[in-house]
Amino acid sequence: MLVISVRSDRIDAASAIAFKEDLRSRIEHGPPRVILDLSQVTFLDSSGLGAVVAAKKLVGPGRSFELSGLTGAVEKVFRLTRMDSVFTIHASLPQAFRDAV
Amino acid sequence: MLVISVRSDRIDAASAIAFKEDLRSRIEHGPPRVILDLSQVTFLDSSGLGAVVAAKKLVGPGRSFELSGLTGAVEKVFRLTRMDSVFTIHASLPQAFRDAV
Amino acid sequence: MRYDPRPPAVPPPVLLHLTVQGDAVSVSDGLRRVMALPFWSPMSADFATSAELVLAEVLNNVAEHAYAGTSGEIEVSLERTAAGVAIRVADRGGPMPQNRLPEGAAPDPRDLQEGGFGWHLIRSLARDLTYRRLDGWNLFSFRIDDLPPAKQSH
Amino acid sequence: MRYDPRPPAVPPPVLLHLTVQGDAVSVSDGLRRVMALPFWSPMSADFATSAELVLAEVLNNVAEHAYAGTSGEIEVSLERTAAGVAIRVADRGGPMPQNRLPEGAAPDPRDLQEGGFGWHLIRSLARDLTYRRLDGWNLFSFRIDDLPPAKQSH
Ligand SMILES: Nc1ncnc2c1ncn2[C@@H]1O[C@H](COP(=O)(O)OP(=O)(O)O)[C@@H](O)[C@H]1O
Ligand SMILES: Nc1ncnc2c1ncn2[C@@H]1O[C@H](COP(=O)(O)OP(=O)(O)O)[C@@H](O)[C@H]1O
Repeated sequence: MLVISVRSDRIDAASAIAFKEDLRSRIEHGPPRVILDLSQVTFLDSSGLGAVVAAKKLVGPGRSFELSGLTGAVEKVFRLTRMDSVFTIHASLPQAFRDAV
Repeated sequence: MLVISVRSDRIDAASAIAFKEDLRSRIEHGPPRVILDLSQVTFLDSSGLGAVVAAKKLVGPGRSFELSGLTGAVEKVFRLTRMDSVFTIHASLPQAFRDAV
Repeated sequence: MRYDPRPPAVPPPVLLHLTVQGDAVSVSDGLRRVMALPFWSPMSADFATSAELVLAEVLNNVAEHAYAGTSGEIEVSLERTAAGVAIRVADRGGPMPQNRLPEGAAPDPRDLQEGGFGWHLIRSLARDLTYRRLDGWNLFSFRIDDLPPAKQSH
Repeated sequence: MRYDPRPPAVPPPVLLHLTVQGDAVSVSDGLRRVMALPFWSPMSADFATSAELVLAEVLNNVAEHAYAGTSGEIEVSLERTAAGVAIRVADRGGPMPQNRLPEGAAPDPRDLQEGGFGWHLIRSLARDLTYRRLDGWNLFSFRIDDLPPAKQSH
């Protein structure tokens, strides 16, 4: 399992492309289960959402791509676009993995 | 007869008090007929109107206080307040007086 | 001057904001400056005159009454519309008497009153006038159209 | 912190204006700066987040579509209201397709589309949306209330 913690507080139109490229390189040859830890992200717009969706597609159906620690602002975007219905979303990282990051 | 030509392009709240004092000193012991030439005044607000009304009152009923050369913006204020009904207003100064100013 | 059918390279702005100190001299200088901006260029001179008059009356009332004996800033935001201009004016002075706009009844011209014409002029030239008090601010909004409205009844 | 019953000496502003360059980095920096201003202090953090999201979607659409391949400024004017905020956004880029606002139909989440959510988010959080073209400008206006509106039908 791979946990990717996003360090940036914003994933928006200015950073989405670089963020997507960065995710791609980390995900491409990764383990069957990937968790994206968004607990430090306080702002995400539709471009940022697009980058997260792109990562899910890259992981593909044979592996699992999950989200963790959505702040209020990020949760709102997933809810309004109903993207919360196609992602597995954890309130926070399991204790074991939190220590590992 | 006294013709007073206003040199300033604005009679507004910033200048109305000084304008009123200036008029007072020139009008107080003047001849029986006073014409205020407003042809260079491109802006007059309600404070400026008040100063012109004050001058009319100072001249009093025994003498005549008339206006001349109202620009569009000044004419509009006199019309909207119906003050054009209590002033004698000339389109322009009679030729003889225009030369004198 | 020849007629040039090309539109200007930079169209005049549609949104404008200014901050004016709440005293008669600053208001006068501020209006002189703002009326010289390209913002007004698509409108008739007659219209710009009406807009300047309404602005002068609103701002001078703020300076004289809301900021009476004190000082403070006045914020003005202008938006060009298809019909004319929409204006917002905000100050941190005292509230309007009875928390509402003066009726603006015109004094009888034969009384030769020297004051009391301000709100009559504003109501004659502006429409959709609103006033509200918010967090210590007075906020006025109104529109001025290139065709002046009939005087509002109240 | 103790509760201080006195109102602050200077109440937060009710009118705000900013000019942002029409590219994604300038929009991001501009929003970060504007969201830090005392303008938002009377409102809930949840509300400010909604406002920032709507602003980001509108401004980034302008940068990406209206100013596609060119550059230019975006003017933003904000007015605090009792219910929330009223916003105007103006740019000199190309006009909206068909000269009107996108319907903002939500893409099906199962399609895993990476784009096309912008106007859906805007319409979900803002109300009284208007668009008009004036003298080479695009002018958008909308309100965001502290209670989010039901999604508009169109
Ligand atoms: N911005 C304001 N703040 C507080 N009071 C005001 C304001 N504007 C007008 N008023 C009140 O309304 C009255 C009428 O205003 P106006 O018609 O402009 O006449 P004037 O200012 O000459 O008295 C004022 O005398 C004042 O009491
Ligand atoms: N400000 C704008 N100027 C011109 N076209 C726009 C603007 N905003 C949106 N559009 C058009 O509307 C479409 C939908 O916008 P949006 O919902 O934000 O999705 P996206 O931008 O991801 O395509 C855009 O693809 C574009 O064609």
